[in-house]
Amino acid sequence: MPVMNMVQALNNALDEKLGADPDVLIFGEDVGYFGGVFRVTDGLQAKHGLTRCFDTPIAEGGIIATAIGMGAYGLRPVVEIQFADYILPAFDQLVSEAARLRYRSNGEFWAPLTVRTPYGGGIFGGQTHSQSPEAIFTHVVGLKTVVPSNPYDAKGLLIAAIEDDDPVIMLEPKRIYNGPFDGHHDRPLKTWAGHPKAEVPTGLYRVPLGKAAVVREGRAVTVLAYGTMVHVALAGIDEAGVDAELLDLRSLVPLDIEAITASVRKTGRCVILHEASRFGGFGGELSALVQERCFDHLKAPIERVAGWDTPYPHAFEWDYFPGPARLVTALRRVMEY
Amino acid sequence: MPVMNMVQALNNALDEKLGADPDVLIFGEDVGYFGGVFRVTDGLQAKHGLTRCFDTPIAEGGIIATAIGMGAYGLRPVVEIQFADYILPAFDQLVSEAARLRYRSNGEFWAPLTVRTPYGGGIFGGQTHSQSPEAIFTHVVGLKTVVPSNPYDAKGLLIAAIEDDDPVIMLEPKRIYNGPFDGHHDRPLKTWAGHPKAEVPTGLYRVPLGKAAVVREGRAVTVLAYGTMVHVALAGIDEAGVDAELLDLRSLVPLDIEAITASVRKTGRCVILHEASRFGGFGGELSALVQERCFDHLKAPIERVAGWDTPYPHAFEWDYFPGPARLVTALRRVMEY
Amino acid sequence: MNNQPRLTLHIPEPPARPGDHPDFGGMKLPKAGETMRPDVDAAEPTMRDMPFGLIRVLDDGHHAVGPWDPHLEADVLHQGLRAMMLTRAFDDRLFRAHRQGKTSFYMKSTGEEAIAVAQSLMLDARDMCFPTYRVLGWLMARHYPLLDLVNQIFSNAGDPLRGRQLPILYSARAYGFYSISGNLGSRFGHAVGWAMASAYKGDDRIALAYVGEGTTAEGGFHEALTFASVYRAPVILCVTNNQWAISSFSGIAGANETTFAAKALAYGIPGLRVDGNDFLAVWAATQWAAERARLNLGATLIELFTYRASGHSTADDPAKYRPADEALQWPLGDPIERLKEHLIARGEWDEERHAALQSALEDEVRAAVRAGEAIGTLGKSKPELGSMFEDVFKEPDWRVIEQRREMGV
Amino acid sequence: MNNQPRLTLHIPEPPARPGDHPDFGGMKLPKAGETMRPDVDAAEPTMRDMPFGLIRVLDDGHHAVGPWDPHLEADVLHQGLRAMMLTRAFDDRLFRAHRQGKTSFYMKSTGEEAIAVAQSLMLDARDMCFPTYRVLGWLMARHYPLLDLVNQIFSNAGDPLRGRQLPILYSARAYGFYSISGNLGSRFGHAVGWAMASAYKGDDRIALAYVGEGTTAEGGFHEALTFASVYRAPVILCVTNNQWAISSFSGIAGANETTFAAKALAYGIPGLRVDGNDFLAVWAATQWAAERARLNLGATLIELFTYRASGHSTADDPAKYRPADEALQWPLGDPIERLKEHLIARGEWDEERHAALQSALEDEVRAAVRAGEAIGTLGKSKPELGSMFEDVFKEPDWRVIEQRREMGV
Ligand SMILES: Cc1ncc(C[n+]2csc(CCOP(=O)(O)OP(=O)(O)O)c2C)c(N)n1
Ligand SMILES: Cc1ncc(C[n+]2csc(CCOP(=O)(O)OP(=O)(O)O)c2C)c(N)n1
Ligand SMILES: [Mg+2]
Ligand SMILES: [Mg+2]
Repeated sequence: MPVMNMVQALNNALDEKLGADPDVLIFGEDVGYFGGVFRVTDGLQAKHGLTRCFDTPIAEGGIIATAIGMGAYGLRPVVEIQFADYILPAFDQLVSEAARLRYRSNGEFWAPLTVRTPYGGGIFGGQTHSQSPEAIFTHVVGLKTVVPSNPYDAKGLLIAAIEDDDPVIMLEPKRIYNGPFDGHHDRPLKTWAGHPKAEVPTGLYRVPLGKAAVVREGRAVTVLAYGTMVHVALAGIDEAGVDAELLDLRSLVPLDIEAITASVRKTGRCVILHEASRFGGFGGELSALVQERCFDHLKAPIERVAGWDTPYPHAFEWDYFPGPARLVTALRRVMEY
Repeated sequence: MPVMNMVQALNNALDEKLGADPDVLIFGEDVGYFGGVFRVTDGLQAKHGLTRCFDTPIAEGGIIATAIGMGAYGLRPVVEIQFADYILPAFDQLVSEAARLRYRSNGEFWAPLTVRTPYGGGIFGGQTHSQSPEAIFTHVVGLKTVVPSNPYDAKGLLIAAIEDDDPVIMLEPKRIYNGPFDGHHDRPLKTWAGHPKAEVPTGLYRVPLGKAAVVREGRAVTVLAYGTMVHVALAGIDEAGVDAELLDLRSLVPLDIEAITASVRKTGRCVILHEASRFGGFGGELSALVQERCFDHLKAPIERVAGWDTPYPHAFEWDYFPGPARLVTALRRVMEY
Repeated sequence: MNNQPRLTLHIPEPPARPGDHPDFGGMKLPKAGETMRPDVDAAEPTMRDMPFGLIRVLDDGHHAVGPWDPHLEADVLHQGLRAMMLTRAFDDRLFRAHRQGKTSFYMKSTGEEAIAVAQSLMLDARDMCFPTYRVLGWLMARHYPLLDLVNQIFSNAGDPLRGRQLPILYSARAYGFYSISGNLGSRFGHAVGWAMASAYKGDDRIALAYVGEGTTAEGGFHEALTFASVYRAPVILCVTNNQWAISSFSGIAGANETTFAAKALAYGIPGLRVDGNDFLAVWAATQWAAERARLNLGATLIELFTYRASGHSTADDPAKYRPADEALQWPLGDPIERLKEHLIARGEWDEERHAALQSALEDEVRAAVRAGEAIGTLGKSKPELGSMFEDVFKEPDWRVIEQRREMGV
Repeated sequence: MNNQPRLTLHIPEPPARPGDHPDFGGMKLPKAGETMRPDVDAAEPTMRDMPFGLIRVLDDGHHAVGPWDPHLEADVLHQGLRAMMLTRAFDDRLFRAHRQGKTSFYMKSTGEEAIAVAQSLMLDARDMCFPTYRVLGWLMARHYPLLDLVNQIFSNAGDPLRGRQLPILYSARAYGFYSISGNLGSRFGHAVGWAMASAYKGDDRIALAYVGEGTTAEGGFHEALTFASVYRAPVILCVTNNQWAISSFSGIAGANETTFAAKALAYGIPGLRVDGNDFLAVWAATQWAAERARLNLGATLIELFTYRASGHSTADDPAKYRPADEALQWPLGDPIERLKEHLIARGEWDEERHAALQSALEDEVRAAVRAGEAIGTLGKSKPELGSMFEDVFKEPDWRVIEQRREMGV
């Protein structure tokens, strides 16, 4: 089976969807001839033609508006927002239009667009190339939000997102585009080679939206993570030496509430890990849900390990980033409670 | 002492700040000659002059951008966004600019603007004149968010917000502009007359940002609410017949974590009430914080009573709105746990 | 710098406020027939003065004159007149229904009926309109059932949108009418995307979109025009300049500095300025823009110069911010009156037939309102409660399933 | 409709890609001195052709000609030349520092130095610039300390922004230089607000703001211009058209349809199009716009026509999307060369002095970089760790206090 990094897996998903469905088209800043600043659309214009994968003006709101109109016509646009930090100018289009069109028109119109956008820190991108904005999307009724953590899921989730008839935001953890990253920034870089999830089948397959993956089974504590943090969680669990069960949520909306509930009911403990700032982050929702549904099973407080409530500072990237050490502390605290 | 409704109290705060500080100015859609669609700026242009309170083009992003630039110059702009639903086109300006200017410039520039905006449902405004967007602001580091529930607080919080050197969003619960509303939409309308918090002193006073108010003391369960929901909570507590302690948060960021923690440690139970959709709402953060800090004191799961995870439908306003009946159910469930 | 004046902040003000005498005398209005008509494939530099003219066909004697005369059959004019009159009759009746407590909200398009009606008739059934809340005429011209309108306004059990939307925020796909939302301007770019999709597919359908002059200030307006220009989208982008945006006069949107049609110059596309109260002029300009679009020549911006004769909505009292008789002073008259007089001048119409049509239309509206009332006014009848949990997504997820169960529906 | 052509979607493409021969022959360039200079208070309709000209002062023989010649003293030209050369020397050295792993990122302004340098020198110390990442020349012209720049780029203990920002996203209030952010265009409207504040206070300070031509597509660009026009803000709004936005040629931003200066026509303000590689032309146009602003005549849009001679940033390889030698073919030459030749033509400069200045500036830069390295390159030295929790708000709230405690700092 071909071995791919995440960029290649995403590219492959797009390539195959362009080939299979003439109603799929791709646009965004620098995605055309050049193939995107992260190379995810590399070669697609040359292979599929100018109108299938093209550059846009620098106007994120305009990109989403255009995609919604195309979706209303009957196409399945896949757009790239160059960095998730720059999706904010399109926030109104996503919330007031994409997410609400089906409901308000009683199903006459809908917006089957897919928005791909690299997110997260750990690449010395400073405040505006590092943010994790998932929480402002997960609160929006009518939007789906997914986050892959490996090449296999990246391809499968992207295909499922494109085929979905509702708007899907796919947050791509750019720190792990080229290799898994466990938070140990001072250790040598790893590539995806040899990782089981880097084996990416050719042909169309789907990772269903709304299904978490159990990355590691365990009985002592449940760790909930997504994106880059899945790899950080593995390292932290290992270093803490606890028999943790690790769930890779993959899809935040729809959320796999059954898998989460089942796991925490089994372990009685829960630690939530995300890179976004803690206050008002998606971890708050997860914590509330777990508490509501597993109250009698909880042996210790649910902990959240997350970015601090500051912007992402360039010099202090690794102090902001919630790495394995912070998770280890939380896991120990939870276990010793 | 003068008796005022919330509109008058807000108008009075603006009037007095315009009079006291030449660096305060007001602008927004229809706020000038006409005095605002909710009349909050009524008479201010006539009294203070054309440049102190004026109309703007319909461009919410432009309004906030202009205010940030004025703030950087040294003014204290107070802007109105006509409905909170229409603040979204300005979201990037609020998040990427207003909230981050001080941090990224190491304190060289800052954005002391105040954004007033009517929010919430219960006025048959349909999907786009009813939303409660607080959760997308509370997650943003660098933004303060306050919500008054009565005329006295409205004036005091607005003055404190204007004098604050950081950007403050003041969400004004439009359903209670003219009278307290407890969720019983089928009962006769009430005015503010006779309500103790409708006695609004003349002269400048402040309700500090970051301090909750204990609206009702109790020992059995803590209810956390803000805005219109404070009144709904009072009704629900009454109807449930429980000895609940009701906290009016008033300020979501900064949050009065001490008051919350002290109350729940005392009561051992907590119900959170907000009008916004539940999933990813501010209730999730509150629930997580309470659980983290009061775990050993909790006798029952923390409950959230909130809007459903649908848009706000015109015909089903009162089915969407989390009224006293839904709170009663939650309170009973919590007490019987 | 020191002997220079101090800076002052300029805040535009309208010429007249309540108590003042409205005076449009200073308004420079080209005569009917005066503004030239370029070929649809004329080079852009040759069309740069179009935004400063005013396309008018009907002259003071109610005759069609000049290069923009579309030479329409009387039949089309009769259709147009009827749809405009029906729009006004419906508006008046439903506005009163709000006053009677039958619904929560209403907005009229009084004085602006020629725009949507002419454009709806001019374009094809397969084209798509991206409307504002003030273009009911589009649906009237295409015979959308009045009862469906009434039911939507009452949010009752017959509401085609199942109670989801504020009154008049219709959606009518089969009538080429996209879903409206309360948010101003946020669908302008959808029209461009829709038109680009049509071009992408090698289709021949084109799109038309509206915004009010006040809404041209939104960033999305510019983004839509940028995309339309760059990709030469087959779309007609219309600015309905009715002089007012709630209480703000058009100068707050920049009208004192240039015309709205001139915004086209920023994108290198043609900008037509049209007498929006002249049915024939609106038709002709739309036809010109549609031909350009269908010939792959790209987008056109049209400013429709008109006047909002009523208040902004049922929530508004215009006497608070403009002279009460300003509408009557509007120099370009009333669109229904003008088309009627033109038909009379052509010998195709008379006062009696007009009066008869008027009362027939009022009957039609009354019957529809009665039928709607029989189903129920706001709150008296509702769509099935469980439906509020549908269509959040195509398939419900566990959240709405649980919540629906909690509601017991 | 049936015998009309099928629609097709138009996607603009640049004239040349890697492997092609770059050819600017088709570019219509007015001669130096050819474009007229209106009075600053000329009526707007008389200035509507300005956006289609090109303000040039230096002719092919390096002499200053025509109505826009600002007749500058040699002294000012020497200051300008020095600041431009310093900018380039600094850019080259720090770009290499990135290659050597000393920092995370860098962006050069090579080929565009005349713009920020001329405008910085032309405006007053009390005026405020709202910069992009490509206007280092502004700071160089005002003698901002090189070591502070280097420390910011290294995010080290000496960083004036205490490690908060990506390299080159400076803030320098005392030098009239507003805080930059990674977000494109989001400060354009701040400049308008700042200028309105100055007017509100009866001050005499004006603002100047930059965006790249690619960024003109953002909605915020339009909103800023709308506010500037409506309130006649004393602001100069500049579009640096360097032909490229990362890999996207200017046609993706609409350059094939009209000029960027023509966007001014949408707002009824003057739009000047200027040879951005001609120091004297940039100066003259800025002076004209500044005078208008200070006379309460409002805002001006200036398109600075130039070429991005380097890659977009250290993360970019322009050979992937444009001919490698395209920069060399740019018909308007190099701004440093042209000013140097002008000074030589005036008898105020020679090759030896130029070479000596060049090497003195390189020494200055080298010394600053060494001093910065002595403090520490990225990661080798940091501001005090606790400072990352400061300035979220003016006063910290319990969240950052607790989190700082958790970090033990
Ligand atoms: C994004 C947004 N901002 C503000 C409003 C509130 N609002 C509703 S209508 C209106 C005025 C619109 O004026 P104009 O565009 O001229 O259209 P007209 O009503 O004259 O047809 C305003 C400000 C809104 N609905 N959406
Ligand atoms: C809002 C936003 N969208 C996208 C980006 C990514 N980005 C950074 S620079 C750039 C190109 C800018 O081009 P232009 O405006 O022409 O300026 P230039 O780099 O040529 O000076 C893009 C797309 C960003 N920084 N901010
Ligand atoms: Mg209007
Ligand atoms: Mg550029």
